[in-house]
Amino acid sequence: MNIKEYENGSFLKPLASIKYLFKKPHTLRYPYEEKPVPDRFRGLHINDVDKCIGCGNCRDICPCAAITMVDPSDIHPIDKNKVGANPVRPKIDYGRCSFCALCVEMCPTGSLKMSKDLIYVSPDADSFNWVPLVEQGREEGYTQSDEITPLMLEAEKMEELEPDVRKKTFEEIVKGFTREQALKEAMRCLGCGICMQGCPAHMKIPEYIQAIFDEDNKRSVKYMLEDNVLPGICGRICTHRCQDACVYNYRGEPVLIMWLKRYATDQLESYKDVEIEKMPPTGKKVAIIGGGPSGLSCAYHLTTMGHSVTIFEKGQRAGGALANGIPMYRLPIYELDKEIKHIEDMGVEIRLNTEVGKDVSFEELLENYDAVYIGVGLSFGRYIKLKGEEHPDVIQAIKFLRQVKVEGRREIARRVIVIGGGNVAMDVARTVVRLQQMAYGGEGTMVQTVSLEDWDIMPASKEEIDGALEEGVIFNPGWGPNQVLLDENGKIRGLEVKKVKYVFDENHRFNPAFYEDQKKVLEGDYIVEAVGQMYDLSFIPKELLDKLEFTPRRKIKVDEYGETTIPGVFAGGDLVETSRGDAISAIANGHRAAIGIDRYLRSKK
Amino acid sequence: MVIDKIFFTIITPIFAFAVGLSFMMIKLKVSARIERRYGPPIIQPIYNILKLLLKEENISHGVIFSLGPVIALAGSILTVLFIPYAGIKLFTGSGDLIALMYIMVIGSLGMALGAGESANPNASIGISRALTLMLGYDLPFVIIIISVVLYYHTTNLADIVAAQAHGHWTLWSLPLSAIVGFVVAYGALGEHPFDIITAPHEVATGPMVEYGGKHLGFLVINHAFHIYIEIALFVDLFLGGATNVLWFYVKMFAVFFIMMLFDEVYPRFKIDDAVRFFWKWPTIVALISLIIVLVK
Amino acid sequence: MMDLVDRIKEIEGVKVTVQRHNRVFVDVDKDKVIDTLYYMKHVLGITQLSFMNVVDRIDEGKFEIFYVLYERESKVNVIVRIWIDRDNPVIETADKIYPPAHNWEREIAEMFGVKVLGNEDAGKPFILENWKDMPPMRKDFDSVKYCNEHYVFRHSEEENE
Amino acid sequence: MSRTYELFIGPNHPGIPGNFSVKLELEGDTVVSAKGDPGYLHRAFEKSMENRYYIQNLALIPRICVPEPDINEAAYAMAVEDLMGVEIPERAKYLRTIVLEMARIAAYLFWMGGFAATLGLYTLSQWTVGDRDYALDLFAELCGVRVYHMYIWPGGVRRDAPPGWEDEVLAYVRYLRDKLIDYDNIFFKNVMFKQRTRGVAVITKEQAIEWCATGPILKATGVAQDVRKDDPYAAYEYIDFEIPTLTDGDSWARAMIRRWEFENSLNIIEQAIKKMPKKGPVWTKMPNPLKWRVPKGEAYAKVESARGEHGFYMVSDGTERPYRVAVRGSSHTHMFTIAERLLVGQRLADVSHILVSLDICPPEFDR
Amino acid sequence: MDRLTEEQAKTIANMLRKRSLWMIHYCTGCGAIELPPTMTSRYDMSRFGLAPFVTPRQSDILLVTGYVNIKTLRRIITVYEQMLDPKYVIGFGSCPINGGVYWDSYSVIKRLDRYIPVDLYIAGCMPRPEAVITAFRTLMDMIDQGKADGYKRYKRNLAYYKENQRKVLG
Repeated sequence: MNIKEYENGSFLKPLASIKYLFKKPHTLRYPYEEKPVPDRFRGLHINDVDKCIGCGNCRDICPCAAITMVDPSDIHPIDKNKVGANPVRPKIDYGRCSFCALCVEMCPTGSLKMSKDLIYVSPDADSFNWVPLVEQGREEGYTQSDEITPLMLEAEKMEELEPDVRKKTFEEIVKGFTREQALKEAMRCLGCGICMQGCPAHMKIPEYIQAIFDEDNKRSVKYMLEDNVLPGICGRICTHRCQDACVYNYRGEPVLIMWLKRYATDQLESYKDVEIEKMPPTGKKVAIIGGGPSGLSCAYHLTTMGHSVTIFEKGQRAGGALANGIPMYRLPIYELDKEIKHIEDMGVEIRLNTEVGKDVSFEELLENYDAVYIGVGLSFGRYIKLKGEEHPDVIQAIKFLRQVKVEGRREIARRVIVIGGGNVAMDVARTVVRLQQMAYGGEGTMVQTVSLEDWDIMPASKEEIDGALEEGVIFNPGWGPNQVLLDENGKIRGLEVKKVKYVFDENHRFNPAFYEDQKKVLEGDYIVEAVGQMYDLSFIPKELLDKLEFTPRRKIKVDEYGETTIPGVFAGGDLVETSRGDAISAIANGHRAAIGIDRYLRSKK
Repeated sequence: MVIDKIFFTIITPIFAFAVGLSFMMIKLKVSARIERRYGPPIIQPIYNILKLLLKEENISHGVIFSLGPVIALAGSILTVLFIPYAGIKLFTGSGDLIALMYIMVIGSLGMALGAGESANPNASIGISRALTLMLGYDLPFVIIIISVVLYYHTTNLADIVAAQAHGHWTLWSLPLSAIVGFVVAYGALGEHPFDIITAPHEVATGPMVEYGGKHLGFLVINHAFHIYIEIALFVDLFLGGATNVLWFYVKMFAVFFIMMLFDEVYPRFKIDDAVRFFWKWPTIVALISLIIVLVK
Repeated sequence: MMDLVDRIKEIEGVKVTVQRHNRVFVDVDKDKVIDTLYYMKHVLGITQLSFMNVVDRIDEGKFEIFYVLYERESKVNVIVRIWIDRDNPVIETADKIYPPAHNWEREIAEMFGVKVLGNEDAGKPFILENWKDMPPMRKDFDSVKYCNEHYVFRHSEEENE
Repeated sequence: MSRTYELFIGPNHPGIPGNFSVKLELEGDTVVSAKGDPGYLHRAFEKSMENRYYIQNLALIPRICVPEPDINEAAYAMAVEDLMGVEIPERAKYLRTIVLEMARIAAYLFWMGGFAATLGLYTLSQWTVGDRDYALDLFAELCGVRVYHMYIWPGGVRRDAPPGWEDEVLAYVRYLRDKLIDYDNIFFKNVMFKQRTRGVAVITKEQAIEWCATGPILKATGVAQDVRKDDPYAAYEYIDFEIPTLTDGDSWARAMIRRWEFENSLNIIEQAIKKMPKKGPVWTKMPNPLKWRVPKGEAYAKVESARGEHGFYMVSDGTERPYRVAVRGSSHTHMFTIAERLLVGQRLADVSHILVSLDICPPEFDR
Repeated sequence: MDRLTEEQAKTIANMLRKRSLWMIHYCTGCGAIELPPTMTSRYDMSRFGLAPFVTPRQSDILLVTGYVNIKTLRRIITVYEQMLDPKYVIGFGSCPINGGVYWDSYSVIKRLDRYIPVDLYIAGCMPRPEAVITAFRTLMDMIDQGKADGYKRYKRNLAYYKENQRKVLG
């Protein structure tokens, strides 16, 4: 710019502007002319309420407190029973909204968007507050982007032992989070609490993750212990339905809640410093049969409620399947000891090597105690009634695992077939891999599994299947065992299997059918059956057993609080319908039963 | 003859108002175009005036305050009657040009009275500016009136118009005076750069600051008369008046159109700059013109 | 730039922290701040006071007052900080050294209730009008509570005209 | 024998830039004393910010200064980045530069309109404010909103530019260059403009330094101080531009500096678009907004606004919410230190254009 | 002339009023930033007979552009009371409805309609010029139908408004 030109004003130059008198104005004659609204326009909201899960992240992030979560049923019916969703939807107050679109960025499902429409005038100030719907017919504007999103969609990578290393040892595979990893992972949590719906025990997940983030592990464990007496164990072997419910699943990887739980408990040598509220003693006594997770849970919570509790455990170690079944590489025994120690510290008496029905009778318990809780679990392996099953080299998974974990069995055949596709089958297969590595260095060994279910419906968790595959387990999904083949010496030669037509019939019931003409033979010397377990209630006298009612699926019938049809007798764990066969649901219904027993005892006076 | 007089006394202000209003309308459109927009509907001023007159409430700061716009309007109407147009002469006689100069001040004084009553400093400043500005442009105005009067040897406006018949316009005979006359009329009209009186950014519309509703309506009507007076006087003095209404209108429009263009492109003067301006070039030129007349 | 920092360090009783290449924090005793500012302007030639305000360190029971200065030659922001007692917040005016301080002091006097000696305008209403509560920018003033007491929100079930 | 009287200019007065008031004491129409009366736009931003998450403040900060919101976003983001030690991607730097310069252009267009209007030339206001609208449309295309963009956020920018956006910006720059000739003709080269502003409200170099002026006011007195050069942020260090200076220090010089800066901004935008990497990330990943903790510490971030130095002083105590955010608007000094002194002795007619020539932006000091 | 009933006179008056709405140029808040584009050449609201005016006495519409803090509220009430009947108020954006982004700010009032009657609200922060024009057109329709009667409400419920004003202004 040459400043000289401007120093002397001109009289005539301004008159040049008169040229615009003869030019077309650039006025946009709204509303007769309109200009296109840009694609990213941030206008009034649109919400796909069917997709929305009511997690409330939009409400939490809103800088203007413009969003309230309301039940939209009167204007748009929603599925209120949907798991992993709250039956509420955002209602937006346009007397507050600043159109920053942070709610859109933070929406985990992507249901909330902004429209291109920002024209709303009304003389009624109260009308500026509504639940945005798709039906309102606004055109989509600003949406979230996958590249730039404030949500941390990727989870921390958990460090694990390499397959080649881990398959040679029973050392724990997962190393656990470091402090930095845990803090970063805890940071990811949005605190919406949808995960609590997934957890059978309804643990206070957002709170304990927040405590981890605050680096207050004691507070974190305190929150865990309120609903789950074995947090350290659940931090290792849980089926983590919470993670399946996590809202991050819609757009990325879930928060690794399980590993965070493990991290928090690992930081504490013991739980004795954790502040736990304990109610004054009531003088009531409760007997608990079975020291498995549900029994421990029930006992612990009853103790905190002020009752004195005795656990009768027939084994030499409390913990049930945790102590006997789950392999060391998943759950080290010291971890279990730590938690059981804590339960004992709280005042629970555990009588080991005491089998009800043998060392002490069931009637005695009913007499001496104010309430009895049955949590014996499914301690016997199920047979599939296979031809040749009675051969000594065919073994039940539960027995096999106990032999390895408790009795220290180390000998194993070179070629092993595992029947089953569940988590137990995976445990067996991977245990076998380790034993074979130890015994033979992995030379000429083979582990095969055979399961009715194909890949897509295999009941084992994905992590387990992947772990097994990495360790070299061969899978035969979609085949059903037909008969055990023996060689001339009477040794097992292999297993004849046939192709599965379908596993579930049209009524979605378990009713497998096979192609009888498609058969093959799996070679092997040793067969482990991992096809399910069953319970043993033989300790209950006949006349009482008759009073006990069962459900159609042969589980003990209990009410909401775990009370059976016999007054004062409660049941939980895998014996009841609410169990899903994992530790956490056993812990959960143990807790429920504890509440039920407490109510029962207090009402009895 | 008397009936004629009465008839024209009634019709003249209406004509003047219509002309002023039409100029206001055209100005809205022209300025909008230069500002690169479409502008309001052409009859917007009518809506404005009627709306103002229909305002339900009227706040008054006393009788004088209310009287101000009335006096201003009355003064303007009276002035209109003194200006011959299209061959119609109402109150003409010897010395009417001098009388006219006095009457024209009434409008401003009326405003001054009313605005003074409103006790708003903005209004007082606006009025003092109005009077100062008047002082500014009156000096060259008086000089050119003297030149014209001396040139035509009459103080009768109608005679001056008559003397310019057949294209002997004062514009040709006294071009310097005509130019000064244009500047003075422009300044008196209060368009940019001479809109010092009402300057919204300085004194918040000055004298009108406290006026609203019907009062403001009167002032808007007064503005229409004002436009007519200044331009009609210029046309009569320098462009030879006209023999019919249409021709008179066309001449007025030509003058006004040039004024509109200037209005759009210049910022506003400061009051002392404006007075200095009027007392400098227009006065010098007017004096030269007067000397030329005297020498002739 | 290091030259300037070295010269600041020569001032008695200051603690200098170089945060970035051009942000220097200088902690000064509250009694010495006027002398320090005077020295900075007239000896070191730091002519510009960009900013001045208060941080309410409620946990320590102090007000931190900072003066953001700018040195044009070496392009360094020198931030002088003093800590004064929160219960008896008094500072001395710096407007004789830096004229803009005058009005920043008015603001902090109003928003934090800091007394400014030598500034006759400080303490008169500046931004607020008819304010009767405690100085609003103090940490213990709860804005949300104040709103709930003094204003009515929509959709909170109440009388309508 | 002198009689003085008081006159309030504002808050409801067209001669005042925004909702703000100046109490004038006049003698005749000469100003005897002028006192600013702020607070009409006080919204307690600094208080509200302490109650919100770092990311939630994104909604508040652009509203501190209305005509040019992006400087607040940039300064806030820079303060947070400073505390966290985050480096932003190359492309984001350029995008920030373009957005900041676009905002500057918009602010100057708005200012030109306002300045011309205070001098009584409404035609230029109509033109410039109308032309500014195209800039707002470009912003809407980039980030979805015309005025409060919330585009620059800690770590970079919120979205990459949509395809073809750069070309539209370039076309707009060309359009403005064309229109600038008209602005010059009608206003900057207008004899009346010169008449009204030359020699009015002169600030000498010494005064400007003593009164701690920044931005165009300081440049108009001959001091080449500009945050973009002195403490380069965004991509300014890669861009070649000059700081305009004039030595007159009057209202005219300040106006001409702004006009000059306007042309500079057009050049900077063109350069930035040319030099900007065509692809690449535009954001460094930041933590989950609800648990976003910024390390303990203090930071002072400053940017060059259309009015001068705009700074954010941020104190973090290591939690999710800032402990204290203090905003330095350049208008605070310009109004209460400079304008109050400068208006004394001026004519009433000049008051509003002097205020606008200092570019007083009330929301900046009311906050 | 006496044939013209009061009803018809009102209709004509309303028709004229809606065609000539003068707004007071008082930028009470940040909403004022979207008004200039509406007023000037790009959107040119004078097409509808709207024009900015400088003093309350001359104006018909009061635009409350965004948040209102207590200090401004006092002036808004003064300005509103100075305006001549019939007068209309439009609240711009979120803030006059329920506090907007300043919901937790001690100096910003949350509901404008407690202090002066508001005829129309516009959603948005900021409302686009399109929305502003739509609002003006809506207001015109309301005037036409005689629905924009805020000034009557103010007179009717003066005690209510005065009480609220006194409470907050002290």
